[in-house]
Amino acid sequence: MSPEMPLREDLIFEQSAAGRGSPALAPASGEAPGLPPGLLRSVPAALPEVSELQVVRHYTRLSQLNYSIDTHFYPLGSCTMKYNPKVCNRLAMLPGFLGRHPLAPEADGQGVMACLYELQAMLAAVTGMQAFSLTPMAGAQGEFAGVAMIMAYHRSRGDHERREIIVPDAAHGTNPATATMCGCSVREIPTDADGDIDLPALRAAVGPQTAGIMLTNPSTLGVFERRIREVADIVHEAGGLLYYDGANLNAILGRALPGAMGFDVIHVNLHKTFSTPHGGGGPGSGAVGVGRRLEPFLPLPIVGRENGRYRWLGEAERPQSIGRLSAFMGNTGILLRAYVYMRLLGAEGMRRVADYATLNANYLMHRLREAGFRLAYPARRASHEFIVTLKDLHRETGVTAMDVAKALLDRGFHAPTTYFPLLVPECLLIEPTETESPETLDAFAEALAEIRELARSDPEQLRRAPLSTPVRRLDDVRAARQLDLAWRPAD
Amino acid sequence: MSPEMPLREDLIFEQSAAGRGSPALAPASGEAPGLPPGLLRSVPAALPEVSELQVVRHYTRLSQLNYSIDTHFYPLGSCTMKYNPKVCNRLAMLPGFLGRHPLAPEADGQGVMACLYELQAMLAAVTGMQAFSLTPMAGAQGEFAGVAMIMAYHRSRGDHERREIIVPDAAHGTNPATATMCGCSVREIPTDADGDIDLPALRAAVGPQTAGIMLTNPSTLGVFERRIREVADIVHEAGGLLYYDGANLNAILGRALPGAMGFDVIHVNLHKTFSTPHGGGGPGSGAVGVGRRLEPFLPLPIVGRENGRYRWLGEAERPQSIGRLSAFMGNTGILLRAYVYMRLLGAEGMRRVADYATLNANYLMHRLREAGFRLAYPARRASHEFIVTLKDLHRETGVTAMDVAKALLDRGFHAPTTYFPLLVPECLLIEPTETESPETLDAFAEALAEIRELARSDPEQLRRAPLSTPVRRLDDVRAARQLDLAWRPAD
Amino acid sequence: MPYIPHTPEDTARMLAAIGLDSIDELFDEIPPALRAEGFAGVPAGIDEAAAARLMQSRAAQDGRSLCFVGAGAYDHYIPAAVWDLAARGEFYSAYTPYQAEASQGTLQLIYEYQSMMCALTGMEVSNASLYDGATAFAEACLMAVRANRRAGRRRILVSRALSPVYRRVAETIVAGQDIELVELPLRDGRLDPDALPADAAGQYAALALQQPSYLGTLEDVDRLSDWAAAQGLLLIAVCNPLSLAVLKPPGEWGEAGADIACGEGQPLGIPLSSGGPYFGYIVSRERLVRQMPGRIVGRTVDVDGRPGFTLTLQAREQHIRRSKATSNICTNQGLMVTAATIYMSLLGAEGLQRTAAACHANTARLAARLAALDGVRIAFEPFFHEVVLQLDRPAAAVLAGLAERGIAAGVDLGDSYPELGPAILSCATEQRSDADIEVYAAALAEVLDSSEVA
Amino acid sequence: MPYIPHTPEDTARMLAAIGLDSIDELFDEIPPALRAEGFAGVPAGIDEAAAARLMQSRAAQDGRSLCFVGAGAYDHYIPAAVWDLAARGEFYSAYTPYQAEASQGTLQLIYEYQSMMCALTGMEVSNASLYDGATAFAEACLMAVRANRRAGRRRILVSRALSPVYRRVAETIVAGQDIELVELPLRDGRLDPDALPADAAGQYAALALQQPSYLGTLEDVDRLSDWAAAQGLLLIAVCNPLSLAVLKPPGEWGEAGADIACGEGQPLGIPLSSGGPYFGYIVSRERLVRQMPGRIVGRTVDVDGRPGFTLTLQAREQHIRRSKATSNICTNQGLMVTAATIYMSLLGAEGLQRTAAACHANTARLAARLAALDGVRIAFEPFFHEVVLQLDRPAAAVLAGLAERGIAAGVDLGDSYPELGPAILSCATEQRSDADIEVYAAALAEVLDSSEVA
Ligand SMILES: Cc1ncc(COP(=O)(O)O)c(C=O)c1O
Ligand SMILES: Cc1ncc(COP(=O)(O)O)c(C=O)c1O
Repeated sequence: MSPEMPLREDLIFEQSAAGRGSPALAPASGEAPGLPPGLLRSVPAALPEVSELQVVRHYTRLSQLNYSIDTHFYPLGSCTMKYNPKVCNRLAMLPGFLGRHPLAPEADGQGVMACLYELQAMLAAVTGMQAFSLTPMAGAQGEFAGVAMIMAYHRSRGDHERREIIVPDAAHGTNPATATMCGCSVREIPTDADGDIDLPALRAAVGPQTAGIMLTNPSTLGVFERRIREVADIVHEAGGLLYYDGANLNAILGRALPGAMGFDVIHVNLHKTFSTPHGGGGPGSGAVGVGRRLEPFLPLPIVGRENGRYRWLGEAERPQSIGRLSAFMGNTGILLRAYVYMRLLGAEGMRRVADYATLNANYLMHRLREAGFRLAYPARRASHEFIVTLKDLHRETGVTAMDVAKALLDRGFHAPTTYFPLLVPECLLIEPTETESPETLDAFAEALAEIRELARSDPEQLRRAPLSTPVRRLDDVRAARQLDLAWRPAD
Repeated sequence: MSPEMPLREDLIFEQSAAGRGSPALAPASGEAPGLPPGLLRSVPAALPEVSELQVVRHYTRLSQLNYSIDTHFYPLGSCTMKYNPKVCNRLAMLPGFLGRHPLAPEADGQGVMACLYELQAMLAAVTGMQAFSLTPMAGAQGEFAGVAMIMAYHRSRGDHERREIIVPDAAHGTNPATATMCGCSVREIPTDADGDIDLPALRAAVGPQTAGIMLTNPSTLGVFERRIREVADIVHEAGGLLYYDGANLNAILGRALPGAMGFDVIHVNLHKTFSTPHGGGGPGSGAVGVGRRLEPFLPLPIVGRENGRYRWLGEAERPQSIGRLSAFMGNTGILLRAYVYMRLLGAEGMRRVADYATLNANYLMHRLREAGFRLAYPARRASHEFIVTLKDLHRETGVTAMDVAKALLDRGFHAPTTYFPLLVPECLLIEPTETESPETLDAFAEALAEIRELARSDPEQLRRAPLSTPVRRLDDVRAARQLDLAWRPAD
Repeated sequence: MPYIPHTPEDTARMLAAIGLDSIDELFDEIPPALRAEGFAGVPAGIDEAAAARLMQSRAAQDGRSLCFVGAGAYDHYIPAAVWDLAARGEFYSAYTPYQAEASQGTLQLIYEYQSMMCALTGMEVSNASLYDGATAFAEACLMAVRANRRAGRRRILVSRALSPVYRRVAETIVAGQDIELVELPLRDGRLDPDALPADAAGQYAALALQQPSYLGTLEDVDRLSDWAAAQGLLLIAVCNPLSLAVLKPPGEWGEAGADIACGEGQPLGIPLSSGGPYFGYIVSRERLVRQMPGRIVGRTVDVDGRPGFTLTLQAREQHIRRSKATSNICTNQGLMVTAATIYMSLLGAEGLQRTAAACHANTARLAARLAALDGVRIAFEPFFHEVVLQLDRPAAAVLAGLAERGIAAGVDLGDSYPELGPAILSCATEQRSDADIEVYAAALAEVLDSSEVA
Repeated sequence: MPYIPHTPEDTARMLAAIGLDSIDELFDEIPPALRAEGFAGVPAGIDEAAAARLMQSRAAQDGRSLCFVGAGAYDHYIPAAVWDLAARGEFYSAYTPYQAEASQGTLQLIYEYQSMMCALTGMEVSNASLYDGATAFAEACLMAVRANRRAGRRRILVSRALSPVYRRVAETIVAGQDIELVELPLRDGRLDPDALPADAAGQYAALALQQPSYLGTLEDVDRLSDWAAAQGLLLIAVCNPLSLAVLKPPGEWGEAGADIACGEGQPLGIPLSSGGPYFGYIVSRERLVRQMPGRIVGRTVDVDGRPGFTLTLQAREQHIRRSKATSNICTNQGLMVTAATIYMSLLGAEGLQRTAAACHANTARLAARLAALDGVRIAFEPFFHEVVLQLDRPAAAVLAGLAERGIAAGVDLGDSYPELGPAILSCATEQRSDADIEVYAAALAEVLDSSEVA
């Protein structure tokens, strides 16, 4: 849009007029007799008073300010921003599913329970685990469930001293944060120059205090941990268990089973590998799978089947469970989307996911290497993602990974993940996913190459990017210092 | 967006790659044995071969290039671009309605038929007519039905010489075009300086050749035809009938009934007054209503009711009908949307439509008059719309109505109707509708005032408008001369 | 107030600005005798939740039967992405793209649609849609007559295998202009070549055929096309666009191809929706483009030389040419075209071909299964995806019996084709499974066995 | 290949560019022993139409009963515009708004959401959502303990009228950190004021209340709030946000107001959806903002001085602070917040108030109607929009009898509140008509009369 017409939209509050509103949307009467007056609200809440058209126009326009999969290439590393098939959404929102109260009789939910039961089994099959619980509502809650199960297992064996969780230095922030939430201490271990775990350091780290280790494989460095069986042996021999952070499962779906690698427990981000939408921040699902040892500890509820009827298994059937993680059973609607996705792809289609996610990543890595970019792990195959480090470019030109990210926005691409993993300086973690065409990858590589040229010829221009977005670079320091977290009516 | 990143989207064909495509969307096999080889296609049609993500991204982006009610104020005169409630769409697309074949047994369509039956009755009530047929698929087809009924009526009385249709010079183009399609000749009559029909001219025009007259009231000049009863008497006395073009019904809903004005037949644009969406050009519905005289001639089918069951009335029940206008029964889904809209508003809500459509138009007219704009009919009340003429401005500055329209696009407003009606030079026909807030009207008036200032200070800038749209002014002459109407594969 | 944003203060402020005391005064130019207050016969408004309950209860009564009806509208699967995209507010709530710069989304989409229809039919130009298949046929007839204006030919030869309702609609529409449709008889469910008038040249404007025909049969289009060309008649082809993924496109019929093709666009991603909205398509040879009715989008460039799209050849249209326009059509079926364009993009030629082939195969299976019953025979072969089944007793009663068993089995051909005796037209699209076919067959067997039907 | 755009030529070209012969080679770093080929136990893929048939048949089995269940999730009407907008691809398929310039839509919406939640609860800061009401309560407990870190207080007083499942979930989540929830007993379905520990000061981090309580009753929030303040305890309020359109917001309880409020956002436009996704909200006083878990959006300016929105205070979060973060939460329930924000905008304070009041009135009508039956009594009054009905025979059997009659009548309180004897918790939202209530009453009368239940 033109400079005169910034793509800016007033707050919905600023469009409000007292007495406006959409009366067709609520029951006619507002009487609530019989409630004690002292407990009632005295002044109506300062919500906007706007017409339905104003609401539609406002949120339609706001939506247009976003980059999204449906509008842009979105190679955000570690996030698996692949296409979310529309049909999954449509079928998960069929009235029978959507209108059902979670505490309605089980006879009234056999349809949804059949889907969930089969989903449990399919997830076990694609991960090589024994049993699944679908209740965790995101990856981090899956991690919580996993570590809590590890702790419950040790406790059940009287092993109360195991309260330390090992994580690689490259681990996602949720891993250490989860360990803390579970009451564990965290020990970080280093990664070697090729991105593999430093085995001597691991050997030195394990001991009677070791509860377990949390790993992703391929790791957040975008490479496959080649000595995973040795890692497993070291940890198991020390009496610890292995947790698999399934955020990167897209890389190996059908090519390798975490269960076979020696993992005892895994969470799967259905909103990544199984393509449920990210929704601008959620909801997701972090279903957890376990080997036989941990099965008694799975979080509840779980769908069981008896005589052709499905039913919820709860505390009575699973007295050793770590308990419940949600008021009902987690993000059912998301589970249904993942279920439909898995049925559409089937075994064959799912195997192709890893194949083409990996092909796309390696191809794009190759293109960028050719264009002169420096790779963080040049000797390694990319998994479904890979890391470019702009350390040299930064030294030479002062241009940062942030500058490059913003310049990509101006060129119609969402930026890759920046500054994660923390151990690679000025990094871009790039994950194209299997649903993007080679043409898109080529265009993205060309944009990055052009930006790299510009960094040398006119770095100032990059520091001013982005220019074409609804706002330009924002003052984060001011945001944190002069907190403005909510609109308030003028007095 | 920035100048480097024009809001441009390649043709879907240009994104195609042979062998791509979405196999999940079609049955697995393509065998069609048993069809004579000589009748088969030899080369597949050159349709795009793209992935579902490409399709989603392409059409999502294309959609964002549009101005629409859901994103912009759209004061397109004569078009009644009011808010289309989302719920009407939702409820018209319930599976029972959507999945039903039109020739399925009537017992399987009692739900939809109940709605249509009630819609026929409600439309009769709000227009003051006797009976309705819902089958015409847009206003122009409603006009066709109306004039065809007028002709059938004269024919049924042996009155074969009446083949002339009178239209005011301000009439919408569909009126004369319709008369021609019905085999009539067209006689235009002038409008007086106040926008009313020139009665002496009308008296002079009528005669034994007069089949009827087609009028809108309020007229396309945005004013109410005050002597409508005299018009009716003149035409009726001459043996002709009166056709009411209901495109402007929004202006008088609940305030005056066309039936009471003396009209014999009317079409109603459900996609205007009854708020069904315009869909970027359609579909609409041009339901036709008649007085008792014309009832036998209504187009088919019509919903009847007997012993609590609904059924289709056809040729057997209505042997004098002008016949059928569609393969089934017209735009049923649009009719359902209008039905829901009418039920939501009810009698009281519908009356308010004209009240606030008229208030908005008169208020905006007042604001523009204050801002120095010249009105085409300054002595008159606005109906739901009004005309500004830029004749003076054009003379002074060279700026045209077209320039002003384009400058409005740059300011985030869709343009009013320009150069219609043809008899007002450099005109803008402005229809705000009742669903817009006064704040929006104020902002629009200010934008127009600013443009007017600019016309005096820097007319060149206006001639360059629009600058902020995905494309700038297009070469219409080239479009018509060097016809490029379809993409073709390169040989 | 529903959908009206004005607060009492707004209303007061606005009236004050205009200088009025009340809204009533806004209507003071309406003669008092004509002023009305409200409506008898319109119920009070209801809230959205009540409307939802009402419509849900209505919809629950409808569309429950198993569908084997075709006859111009077909039960195809529509991928979820089609309507998710078509229903986006920016498409849904826009007007006809008069302001090209503010409507490039709609305009480019229509250009793509036109391109796809040309590719599918083998023709050069397409408009942006007409109301439905029947009115598209009527417009094609008018177009053919206009193209023959100088020759003054106002009669059109029409195959009796062309949809009876299309013929009826066309008659309604062309009647006022003294145009006559002359029916050509059939043999074996197809146009009888021996009945083609020897003296057609100079007498008729066009020959109109449907392929596949209304009866599901396949005309010898090459031969008929060549005959029309030899007689100097235009050829109007009425085609199911989905079938053209498998069948020879009208642009390639015979030596010269058809001149105009048209038909019902519903099979391309439009829900059955109890009868509409659907859309009519019409395509033609480039030389006929100035006779084309309706809107047409062209690609051109803007002042900066960038490609862009705009409505073009508007001098054909009512808003410019008024009583001399090619048609009175104004609003067309834009949103349906949006859906169809997305549908064709998603399926591509291969997806359409597989869908069409599956319909053919399913109908063949259905026909074979039903013909195995006593009292049922297949009237004509080959057929595309509809089949005429002749029965040994009254069709209406059989259909009623099937309807009671939850099956919409087809259309009774008795009124339109009495010469066939008791006969129905059935169709099994790609949506009908073998189990569905078995349900139909079992129910039909039961009906035929029962005493319900003589 | 489903959703994979690569043609065979693409694949070949890409492999050639990388210098490989096959896709298999891409995986050559995986030790051979670990390589798998395909999956046992996963069926073959199906096409979209087959998936639609499958899911339609599954959905047809579900959700047919008439809903009088509440207990934390409520059957409210959701205006059509809510999900039409929330499901737009640009909201639906975006990630967490890390790149602020490319995510202003989501960011501004979250800011508006935070503002609305503050307005509704009378608090100053809100986060951008948590998983659900139960986890929000758990996070509130953790937050209260963190705020008391220096005092070392790790015990929280919790009313027995606070949802039993919330308490269970919170216990699961806080257990590892050695935090203890100490239950306070009830009298007349509300917290027993005489049972408040006299020596709470210095012993406990917080007092947690639910208003309206799980049992539908109303706590004396002013008095309890003042007590907590006097003891130096933080007050955690668990509230149904819809009820706050009618009830006193926690920010105004007593002299000082609550310190943290949280709860289930589902009543604000989120479908029941067999249990989720819903969302948890959490709001607090500004002084506690650095203890807040999860994402927070702030308003700031860009380099040109224009207002814009960005994630802020990220130093609380796991991706920055890692093991010292306020919570491990990363992905939250963003899309649900989108829907809730749109819902609140559409209804406004008045619409919410009317909806809440209608729920109360309907439940009062339901309770009165049912209590007229022999063997049914209302346990506690007043109630908001849920009521405890005590029965004279086993609740499970009564509920089963009602379920057979198509009524989801409520929750059996036996497990959680055995002290009540046979009792169920029922709810009639604004969606339940008088006729629905009559259906429930008639069915209950029938069940109580029948021999099905002892
Ligand atoms: C490697 C890794 N682990 C864990 C998570 C946490 O998953 P969630 O955001 O679903 O809680 C993420 C998400 O970004 C991740 O990338
Ligand atoms: C005054 C008038 N009459 C008739 C019509 C034709 O209606 P439709 O476009 O539905 O065919 C219009 C549409 O713009 C109109 O404004």
